[in-house]
Amino acid sequence: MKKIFILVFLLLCSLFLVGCWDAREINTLFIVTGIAIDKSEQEGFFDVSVIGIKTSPSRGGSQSSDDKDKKIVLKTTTRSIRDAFFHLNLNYDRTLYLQHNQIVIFGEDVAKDDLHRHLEFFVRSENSRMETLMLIVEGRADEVFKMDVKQEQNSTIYLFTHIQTISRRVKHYKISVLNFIANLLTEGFHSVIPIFAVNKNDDDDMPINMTGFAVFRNNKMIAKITDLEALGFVLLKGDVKNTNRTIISYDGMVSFDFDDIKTKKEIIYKDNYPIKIKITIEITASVEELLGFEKYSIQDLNRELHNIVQQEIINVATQTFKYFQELKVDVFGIGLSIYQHHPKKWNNLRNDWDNIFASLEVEINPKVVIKDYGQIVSIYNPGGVK
Amino acid sequence: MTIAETKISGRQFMYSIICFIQASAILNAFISNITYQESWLVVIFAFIIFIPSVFMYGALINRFKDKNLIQIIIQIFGPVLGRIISVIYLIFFLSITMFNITDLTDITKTSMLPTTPYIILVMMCILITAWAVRSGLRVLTIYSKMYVFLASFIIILSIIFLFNVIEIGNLFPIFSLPLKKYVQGIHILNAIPFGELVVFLLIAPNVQMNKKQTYKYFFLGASIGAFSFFLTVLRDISVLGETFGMFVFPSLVAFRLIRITEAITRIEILFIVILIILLIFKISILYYVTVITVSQIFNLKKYKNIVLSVGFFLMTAAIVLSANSIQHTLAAQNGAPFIWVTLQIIFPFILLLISLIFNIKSPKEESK
Amino acid sequence: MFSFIRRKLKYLRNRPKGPKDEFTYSFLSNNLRDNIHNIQSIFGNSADIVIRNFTFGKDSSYEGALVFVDGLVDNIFISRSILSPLSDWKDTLESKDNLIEFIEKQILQNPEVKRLSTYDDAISDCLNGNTILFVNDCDTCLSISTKGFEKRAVTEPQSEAVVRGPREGYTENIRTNTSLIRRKIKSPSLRIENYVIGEKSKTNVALIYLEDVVNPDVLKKLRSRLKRIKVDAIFESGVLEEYIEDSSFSPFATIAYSEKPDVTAANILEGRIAIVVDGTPFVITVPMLFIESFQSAEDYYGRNLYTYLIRIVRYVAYLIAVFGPAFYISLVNYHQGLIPTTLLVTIINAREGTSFPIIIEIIIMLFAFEIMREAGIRLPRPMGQAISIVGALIMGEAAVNAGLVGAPVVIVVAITAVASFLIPNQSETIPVLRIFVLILATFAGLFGLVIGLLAILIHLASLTSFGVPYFSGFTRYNQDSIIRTQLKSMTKRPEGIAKNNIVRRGSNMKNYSIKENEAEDRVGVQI
Amino acid sequence: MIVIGVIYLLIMIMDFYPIIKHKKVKHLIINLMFIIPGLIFLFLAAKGIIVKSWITIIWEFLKSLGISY
Repeated sequence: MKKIFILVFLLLCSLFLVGCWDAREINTLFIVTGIAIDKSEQEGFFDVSVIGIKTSPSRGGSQSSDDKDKKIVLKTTTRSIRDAFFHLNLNYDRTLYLQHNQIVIFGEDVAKDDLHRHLEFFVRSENSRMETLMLIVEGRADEVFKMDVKQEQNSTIYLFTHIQTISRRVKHYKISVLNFIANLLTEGFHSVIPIFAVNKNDDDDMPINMTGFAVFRNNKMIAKITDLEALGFVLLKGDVKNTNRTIISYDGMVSFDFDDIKTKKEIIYKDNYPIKIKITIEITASVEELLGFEKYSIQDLNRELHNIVQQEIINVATQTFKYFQELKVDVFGIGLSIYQHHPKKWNNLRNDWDNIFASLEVEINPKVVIKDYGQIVSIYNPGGVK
Repeated sequence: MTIAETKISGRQFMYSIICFIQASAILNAFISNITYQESWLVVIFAFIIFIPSVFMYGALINRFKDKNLIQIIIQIFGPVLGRIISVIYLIFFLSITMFNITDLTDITKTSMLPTTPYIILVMMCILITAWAVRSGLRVLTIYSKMYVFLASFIIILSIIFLFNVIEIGNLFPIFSLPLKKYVQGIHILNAIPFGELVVFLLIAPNVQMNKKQTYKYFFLGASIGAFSFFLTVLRDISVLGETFGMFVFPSLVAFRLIRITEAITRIEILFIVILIILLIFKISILYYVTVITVSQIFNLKKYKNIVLSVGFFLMTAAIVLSANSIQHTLAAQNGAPFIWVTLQIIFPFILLLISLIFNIKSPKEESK
Repeated sequence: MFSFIRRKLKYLRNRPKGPKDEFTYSFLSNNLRDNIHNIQSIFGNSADIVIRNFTFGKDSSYEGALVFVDGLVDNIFISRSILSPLSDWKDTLESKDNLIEFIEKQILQNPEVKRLSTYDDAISDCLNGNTILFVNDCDTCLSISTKGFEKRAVTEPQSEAVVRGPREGYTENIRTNTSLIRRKIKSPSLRIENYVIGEKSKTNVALIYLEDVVNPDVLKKLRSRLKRIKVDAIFESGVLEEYIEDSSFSPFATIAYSEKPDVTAANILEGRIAIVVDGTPFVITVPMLFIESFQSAEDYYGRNLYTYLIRIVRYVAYLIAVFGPAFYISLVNYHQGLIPTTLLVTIINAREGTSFPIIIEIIIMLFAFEIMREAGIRLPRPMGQAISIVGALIMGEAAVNAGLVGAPVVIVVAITAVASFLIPNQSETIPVLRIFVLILATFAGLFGLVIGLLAILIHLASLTSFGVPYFSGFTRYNQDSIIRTQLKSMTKRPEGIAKNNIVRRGSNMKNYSIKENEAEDRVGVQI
Repeated sequence: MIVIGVIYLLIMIMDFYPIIKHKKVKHLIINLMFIIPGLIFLFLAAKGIIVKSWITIIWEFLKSLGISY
């Protein structure tokens, strides 16, 4: 038995001599929660700004309440991301800790020329995380850090929780670095990233609002789509938990809640050359607001609303699809589904897929089921006329 | 003259086989950048092709009941030629152990301790495994059942946690790559996780099981291990999709994507720690087998005293011989299949043929 | 090489000589005077040895003497059952040689009388509480058992409080302890072997086991180890434990101890051997398994499902107690990613004020806690309780305010301390393991912790308690290890412990509720 | 690096003591057979020279013979 314990003892003393490499005292860390990248004046340089949480010695858990100095922003201008962090570490007393980073924000002009060169660091190096979310901001990205946020500790956490809540309803608002790079790797599939705008007048408490999506061809941003087309995009993409649409028709106004949108895409070939795409959109909708439509009885009201909704969906969807066809950018994964199910066919379509996509004829047939009309059964109108 | 007279039960033998394959489930980086999304298909084909050799191993164990691989070689090829072949096998076992040690240190370096120097991790691993090997086979395989439950719990739990990120579409397209890639994929799989079961030919004499049980336990162990390997690869592909081929350790990235509530994120270290325990178990078995071959070649009575010196050689060689991880995976993809498969499957098959033709049996067989 | 030889020579030079034999004379003489004289010279007329000469028989023709140790014997019993019958025996016998036999058979009314012929037996019996009767010109004497020293009454055990279940605990007297066990197991096959250990102390040690269930080679090992003990005195079963256990260098105790007869009785029924040492209320049972320390007597008396929960809580508490501080250090120093962001910020805030690195803080708190615990035990009962609670609260609060220690550290150490109370008989091993794993975790984070875990597991696997493997995973005794299956279906004794009849009797009891329903279905009676 | 090697050798002493005590020469030779190349590798590692691993050498040889993917 003696021998075993000499072995254990030596195992221990060998560790003593060795010292600890990776130990980082916790109060020497600067917790980074957001990174913003913008184009700087000098050619080929980028100014990278980093925001982190300011910690203050406090007895027990009570937080010091004044939010003015709750955030710390560090700025540098360098050629590459890794140099930026090296530079920051050099000039700041605490070492930057990237594991808790939540968001990477890109300025519009950076997104316009090349996004991929900035993402390489987040995927390759060990101490940064690849599932941080991505955002595009109109104008310069570091304005986001200037917003003073009442509720959260700093603006990036505000943004992060904001995206988390809206992405619970519509999946496509949330796109991480890894998703973006995965899309880059798939041929003929381009990604779409939500775009935000910082609210200039700082009297109301909504410092930032979402203005739609930025459309990318591989790693270059080529266009922006507004909120209206965003609904069309979401309808075509499918797999959405809940979104809404208000339609004003000749008889009155009705606003629908689309609860569960599923789209099926079917490509019609002619001697294995895709010419037409049939998109069926299954939606379970529910009426949330109903004004007017006095002259309809209960029975044919249902039919009328069905027509209105289906018509609206066809218009919006075809309009968005046409818009993307002009841009020659397939964001709906049609090429991907061909590649996945008929790899042979995809081989000869591969090189000029963008033109084929642009020349596709589209036919949308929505299947809308209006589930519930809310708690009111009849149509009432303010005049009290039955 | 079996060295270790400790007998372990058949079930523990099966559990250590399962554990052995599950431990190498994390190293699926070899086939990832050859057969990108179809690696899960390759795993199925590789196992189907591996089944006959499982029964070949079973037959070899049953023919030479209480003789391990090295003794069989010496008995068939005579002391001089037998010893030369056993030295080749010794080099083969040494390189497998070094292979796995470099993998273990790579994982710990990437996921947990990026700046600790290489030699510390290797030494800690060697010391623990040396202690386990010195205390005998029973201590080595006693926890195999616990490790198996731990590993399968991890696989199932990670699939549940990753449910919202899994895309079934990522598993397609099927059969879109040239045939050559599939053959290479199957060849590699038969060398790395499955072929390494040849190691159990040396442990088999210390296991109490009759003829029928050998086949049953060996096949059951191999199939459950292969199934969990298949599940891991399936999970990684469906989560990572196109980027499956990009990473050195795809499972590590898959674990990173787990995001349940706001608090339970970035918990990939808890999963990795358990896989590290499995890898240490695998290395301790390989280490035990290397020490047994050394003591068999020089027919020593007790193998306890050479454990640490073999460990010293392993430690320093593991550091020197392994360059960076890319060169390491390249060597595994192209070099290993040719060399190892011959030693793992083809050579034992020749042994079986010779022993059938010349009707050589282990002496105890005739006396019974 | 040379150190080896030198040690050999040193050993040869001062090898201890054989034990000094104390008694010079061996056989009794038939002259009373000489016997009394020799007894006095042996005992060196120490104060508590009483020698009472008296005469008896027809016109006091015979002469006798009683020798006993005052305090060990019951004086009233002696006078009533020895002196008075002798004094009112008036007639005489023809010949002297069968006088002793006549006295033994006819006159004395004590239950247990033995005839002795050598000084050694006489002396040892006398010291054990018997009185020795010498009669003139007879060369044998009578040893009459008249034990009557003060004994502690059977009270509730201090160390193992229990909510439901028998409350009687062992006392210091070996006979009451064996009687307590005998009352629990009334089967004739319960064997009690007596050994006398210790050159000077001559303590009685009793082995208790069930003949048809005990594991013979464990018994053989135990007997040989007990015989080999050459020591001056054995005052406590812990001392005996040290001599007979397999590996005294390992932190794990491979021999279980208990103060409650029902626990020892249950162990004996499972095929173990109980060792009762005279003079201590702690009875040790051999061989012990690692899982035993997680079972408490109450598990079998409470509700079945509740014990599932309690068992799991105990295992988790053990893990927290051993790996708690190490896991905290590896989290805070190495893998900050694991901690959620908001919690990380509060921890940093709490640690802003403190200056020591975390490992120093944890060691300070651990030692502070150990000091308080020891103080709590050493002080007299009422004060001890108050001190330890007040100490813990004030110390923790003050340390945090003074900025000596961060708040999370105090919480972590407090939880680990309380968790280690949950498993009483592992409370010696937990501090040792905790320090071992703590050191490893400070130097290599979670990897070091895993290495520590594996080291403990390997050590546990190679430990054996009297040949029975100490810990072989939870699989060996699946009926009673992690969870306790229903008592009715607990048919098998733990393997490796019991000899052959693994199956306990009464294994065909099905759940009564099922049985009754079946009865009703057959008869078709609607309730 | 060298320090670690020395520490390991320290642990090895425990292994050597029974060999010297029972004068098992064969064990001694085998142990030395493994330690000496180990020491060579240790000095190589200290200098930071990475030797091409055994598998890659054979792989290149096989590649020259044309058996490779």
